[in-house]
Amino acid sequence: MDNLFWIFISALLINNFVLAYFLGLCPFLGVSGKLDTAFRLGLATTFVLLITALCAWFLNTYVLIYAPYLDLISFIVVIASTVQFIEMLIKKFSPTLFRALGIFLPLITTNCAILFLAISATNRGYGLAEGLVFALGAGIGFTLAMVLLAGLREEAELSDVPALIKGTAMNLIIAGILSMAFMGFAGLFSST
Amino acid sequence: MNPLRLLRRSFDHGVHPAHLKEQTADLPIQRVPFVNRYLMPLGQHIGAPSRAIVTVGERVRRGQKIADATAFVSTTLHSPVTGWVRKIEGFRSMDGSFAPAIEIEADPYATQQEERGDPLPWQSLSIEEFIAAVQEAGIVGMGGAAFPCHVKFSIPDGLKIRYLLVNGAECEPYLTNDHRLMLERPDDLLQGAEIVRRKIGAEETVIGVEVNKPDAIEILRRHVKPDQSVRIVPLQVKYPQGAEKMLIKSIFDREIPAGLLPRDVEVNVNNVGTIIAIFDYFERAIPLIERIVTVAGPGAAYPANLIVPLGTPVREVLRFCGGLKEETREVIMGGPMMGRPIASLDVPILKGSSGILAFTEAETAGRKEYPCIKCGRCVEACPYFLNPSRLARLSKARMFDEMREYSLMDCVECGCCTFSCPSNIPIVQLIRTGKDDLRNRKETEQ
Amino acid sequence: MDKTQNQAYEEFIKGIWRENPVFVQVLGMCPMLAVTNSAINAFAMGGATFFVLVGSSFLVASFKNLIRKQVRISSFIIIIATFVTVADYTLEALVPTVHKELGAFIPLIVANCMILGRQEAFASKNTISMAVMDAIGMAAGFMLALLTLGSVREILGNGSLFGVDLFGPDFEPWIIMILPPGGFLTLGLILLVFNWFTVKKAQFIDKVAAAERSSS
Amino acid sequence: MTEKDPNLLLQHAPLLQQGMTTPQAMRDVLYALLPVTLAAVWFFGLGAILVLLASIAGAALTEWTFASQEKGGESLLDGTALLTGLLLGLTLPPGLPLWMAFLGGAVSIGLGKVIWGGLGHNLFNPALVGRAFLLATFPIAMTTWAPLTGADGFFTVQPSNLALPFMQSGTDAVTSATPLGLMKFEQQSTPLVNLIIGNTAGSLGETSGLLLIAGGIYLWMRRDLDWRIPVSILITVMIFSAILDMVDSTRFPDPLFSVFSGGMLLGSIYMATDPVTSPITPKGAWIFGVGVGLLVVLIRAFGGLPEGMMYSILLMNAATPLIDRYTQPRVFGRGKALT
Amino acid sequence: MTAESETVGSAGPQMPEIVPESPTIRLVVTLALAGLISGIAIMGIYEVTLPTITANKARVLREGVFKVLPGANRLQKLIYVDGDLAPTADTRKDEQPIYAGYDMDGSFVGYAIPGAGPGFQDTIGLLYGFKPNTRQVIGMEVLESKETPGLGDKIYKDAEFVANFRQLSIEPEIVTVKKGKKSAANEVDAITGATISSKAIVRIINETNDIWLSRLPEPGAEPPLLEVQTEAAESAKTVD
Repeated sequence: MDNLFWIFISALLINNFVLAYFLGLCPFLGVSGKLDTAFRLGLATTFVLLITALCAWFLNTYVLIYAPYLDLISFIVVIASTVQFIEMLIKKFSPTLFRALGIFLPLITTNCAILFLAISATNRGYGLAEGLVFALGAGIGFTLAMVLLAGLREEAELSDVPALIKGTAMNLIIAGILSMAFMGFAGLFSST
Repeated sequence: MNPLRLLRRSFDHGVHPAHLKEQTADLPIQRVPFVNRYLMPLGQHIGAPSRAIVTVGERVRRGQKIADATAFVSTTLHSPVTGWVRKIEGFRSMDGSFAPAIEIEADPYATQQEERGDPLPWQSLSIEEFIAAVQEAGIVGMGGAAFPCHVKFSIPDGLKIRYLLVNGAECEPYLTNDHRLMLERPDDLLQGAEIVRRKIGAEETVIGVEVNKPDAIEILRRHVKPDQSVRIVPLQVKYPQGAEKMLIKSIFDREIPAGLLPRDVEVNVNNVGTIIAIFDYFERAIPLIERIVTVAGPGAAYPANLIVPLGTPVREVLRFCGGLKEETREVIMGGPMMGRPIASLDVPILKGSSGILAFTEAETAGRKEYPCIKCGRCVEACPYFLNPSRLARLSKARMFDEMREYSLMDCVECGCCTFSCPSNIPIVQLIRTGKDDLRNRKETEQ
Repeated sequence: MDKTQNQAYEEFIKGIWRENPVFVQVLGMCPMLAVTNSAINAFAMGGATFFVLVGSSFLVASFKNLIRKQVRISSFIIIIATFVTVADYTLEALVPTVHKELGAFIPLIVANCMILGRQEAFASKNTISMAVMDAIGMAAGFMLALLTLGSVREILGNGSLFGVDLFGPDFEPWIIMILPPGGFLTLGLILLVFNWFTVKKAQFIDKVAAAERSSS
Repeated sequence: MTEKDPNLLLQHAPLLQQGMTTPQAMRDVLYALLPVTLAAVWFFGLGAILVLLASIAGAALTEWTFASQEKGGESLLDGTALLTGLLLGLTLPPGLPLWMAFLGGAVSIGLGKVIWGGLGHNLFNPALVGRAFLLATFPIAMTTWAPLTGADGFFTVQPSNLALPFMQSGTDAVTSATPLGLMKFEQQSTPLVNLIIGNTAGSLGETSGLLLIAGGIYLWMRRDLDWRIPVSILITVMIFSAILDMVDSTRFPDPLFSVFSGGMLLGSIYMATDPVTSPITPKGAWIFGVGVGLLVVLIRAFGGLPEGMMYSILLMNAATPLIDRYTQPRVFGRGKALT
Repeated sequence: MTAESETVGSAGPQMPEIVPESPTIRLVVTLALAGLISGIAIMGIYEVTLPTITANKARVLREGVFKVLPGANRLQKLIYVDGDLAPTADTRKDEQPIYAGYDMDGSFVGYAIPGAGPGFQDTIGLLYGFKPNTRQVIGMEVLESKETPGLGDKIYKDAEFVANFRQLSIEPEIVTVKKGKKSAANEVDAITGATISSKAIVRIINETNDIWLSRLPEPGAEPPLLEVQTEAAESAKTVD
């Protein structure tokens, strides 16, 4: 139980996917810095991460023990098609939810955070529960970072940021300072 | 109702500028002498401008109607003097633009005695006749907004007015014209209020006065007659206590929903000066041809409270009371918080001109503007609970659409934010820019 | 023939500076930041990416007529993933220590949008030689960015370059440089410098043009 | 009476203004910090002055180099760079090499202020950005605490202060542990009296609780300070420390210790209240304060570091745009207005 | 990411307007072909590199085990099944193995036990040698950690700290004390400034002991070295 808790905290704060592992930066830098978009993207990513954890566990347990060399390809294919399938389901049964989250789904399946989760869950030998908790922590952490960054970016829009630094450079530096602030979480709950 | 409110009698937020009323509070109202030239702009009220009904060269009597209303939200004009119509053309107005006005040359030999007529039989007038009479008298809100008064009295079916609220807050610093009226004509004020209350069918008259005018409160209380249903309510001294929504919040603890009017919470609000004008018309048959103006400010040689015929050039008013001091840099028409600067001393006194304030270097020296440090003083000052800091920054970034999300249009430009800003940011002007942009865009879209 | 050569040179050179995938197009940020805490790691990542990009571009350009439009993305991904797996195993066999440092980020080359982007935007529409030149240029540009970042971070963060000690034992390393915030901050500042160069260059060109105009 | 019309200005109303200006508010903070600064020199000797000067120099020089030139050299005059440098200096350990203090000052202004567009535009507290950078960059130097010098050691300068630029401090200095360090790693408490007076090891300006509070009261009386923020931080910290202390009093310190130890007072009175980086709405200020309080207890009690004030404030700085957005007051006459 | 994801996204809506010359069947065939070729390529490289990779891993493992078990130069993998610690060559992952080290003569030196747990930054993975007859830890090697460079990374870079684990009694349990305060056989001098990382190492060893000590057979009853099992066959896969 302790272990699950730490996996969660670690993925959420200490080793935040965006701020410590640089994962999912493309959506951060590329997709608009609007708060609302960032939040929905975060939720959709959390959702896909959970599916990824399930898929990865399934593949690791039943398929890859026979063909470990196919891990990369099978992760990509299985995750992409599962998400596609779920996207269709959502579209059919809840158009509202689809409008809110669905448009992000195809964007996310090729996100490096997804692949990273599958690979590191495999490397660390996580079971199903651990994988899901890992995905949940990573997803919420991703959402947290995205929402904080989007809020900061929106605010920075109103600032006199020098023209030379406006844009990606500024966004990276904001992320850098936030990443510095997240260093305060290092060692959290590891001594208990 | 919040029990604390009974003690405070105030609204939330707002600012506490120095009153600065000492200059004129004790000076009785004096009449300025007649001069030889008067200018009556046709659009000195909110709504459609009036239409001149006199011709150039025509002789007019003091109090004679010279322009007619052109719409329901519009009103009439009356000649402030006996004399001749000399011109009807564009004149430079306060903000420097040209607007049509009637120029009247006073007859130097006329007595200029106002023709006090018999009281109108207001008791027998129907509400419609009453409203028509108010429009005929050209009466507008005298507090500064100059909104045609009869419009306020036209209550749509289904709405009922319970309270007539007389606004004697006079929260703008320097101004004392309402204060003097309350002191000098308490009976007329109470009688005028009684006329309006009866006609619009309100149950009670409530007169709100800030507690920095204890003599006015005292005198009004003493003069209330037993048959008058009047309550005098002392109010906390705070700006903008005199804004009608704030006043209603202070006295009745009711917030008027955005976009609605006082009548929607069963209240009708009128300024002290307006009530006096109504009294003058119904009891003495004098239409709106003059008003009380406070001349004050550090640049005024001899501050005064004056009865000024409408249309008198500011220059003449100032000349009467000793003119401007050498160091005067700016003249404001209205109060120091919301009044408007005038570009020339030739502009006339209008129906809405409550004061002429002269300011010197000390008040107008361009203050160094610092970046907004988001200290939040404006947020705590804004009586409408807006976020002026953010609105100003959005305006600077020309993000006008985002300004709308922050309820830009709810701003009444009371100036509390600019007053409280330690960084000297002209927040109100920035907000006005945003409003103008959105309005213009709406117009071009249509 | 000369013209083709010129064009090939153009395709090559644009990736290094004018359309640099990192500094200009801001692609492939994840490996860019995650593995550049030392120049060696940056080099290894750059090499692996080079291999994958050039290999995939070659294959895609070779088979561009066979690949149907509707399934092109899937086919590209399969091709890229194959090269990535090859690179992954090769690195693991040859330089296990580096492979361990890079960890999961080698497989993540699949998710590097720069690679897929080149297939979609260029390789699938051009001849084999052009596609390869373009890929080499882009990969070189990517490598250049990785090495710049990796060198700066290693020099300041560890006092060394490619593991060679530069300043002696008394040097106080700037540890933040090899931590995640250092990655963000350094890349941000490098982009700032890059912008500054671009602006200065534009100003210079304007000045020269103006001078020419006034002299003529 | 002037017959000649004055050349009238058309400056917009309101022409009246309350008295306070932004540079004045900044100066007030400097005055409030003066006793604390003197105490730092008293406790840690001449070296303290050097460290403070180095960090102020770094800040001022950077401001002058980058920000001032565009804006006509004036931005140095508003005193904010000086304040940032001083605040950063007060959070540094006494024995820090001067070049690091200088670098910290430069980073404070460079990363914390200039790139955002100068005063009023930054979203993180500049002094804390500088400190976070230093702590992440030189973790050992930043957590090596020189002991108090005492009354007769006024002219002491720590040898580590004088390390050459880019070089380590070399000699093994005499060190002592901060009250928080003692608590966290050795479960040793420090008498409250010492914490209030300030004769404990720690960063230059954080030791004397009494003087810090006195400066805070001065600022509050001058209306330069949003009192809600320090009050909510300290109350939150007291409540949560009390709860933890009840659970396990050997591991978790009592509430008063929590309030008077480490950078709690310096941070909550002088850094968290930085108007630029804290919420503008009153409700937001409460949320901000409670957030800082919760985070600091979380980091101190369960994190890897003995102190978490800096990180808590930076994290809440990051959340400030969100807090502001969701605590916009209800506009007059909107929402539940129809009652 | 945006560029290609948009195209991925638009691939969906484009599906209905199928171009006549490429019916679905051909698409599937194309994809299947691509998959087949790629599968073959991947399998090929896997087969080619597998021996080297396996050997690398085995070498790393051997070096680690021999480092934490001074004197040992042979090892065999043990797993715990059905209440019994038995040698195995199986590479399955379900059960965490430990390693028994033997000297040249084939006599037992000690166990090398892998452990892992949260450190200051991320999971720390380590291997420590345990000598059952003296109830002592006789060596410790950090295999994986992301501890702060210059500070937390002293858990493997600081020789003094590592030396703590050469002769460390585990009774009643290992405890960390402030640097220089070590006075008992079960105490470890913490690293100044990296207390959390030092404590993490000790805690991981203690926790791993809790799991394994009860599973180990009585001293003297250790499983003998089975000659059939060559070291090369030791796949180190499980040490990841």
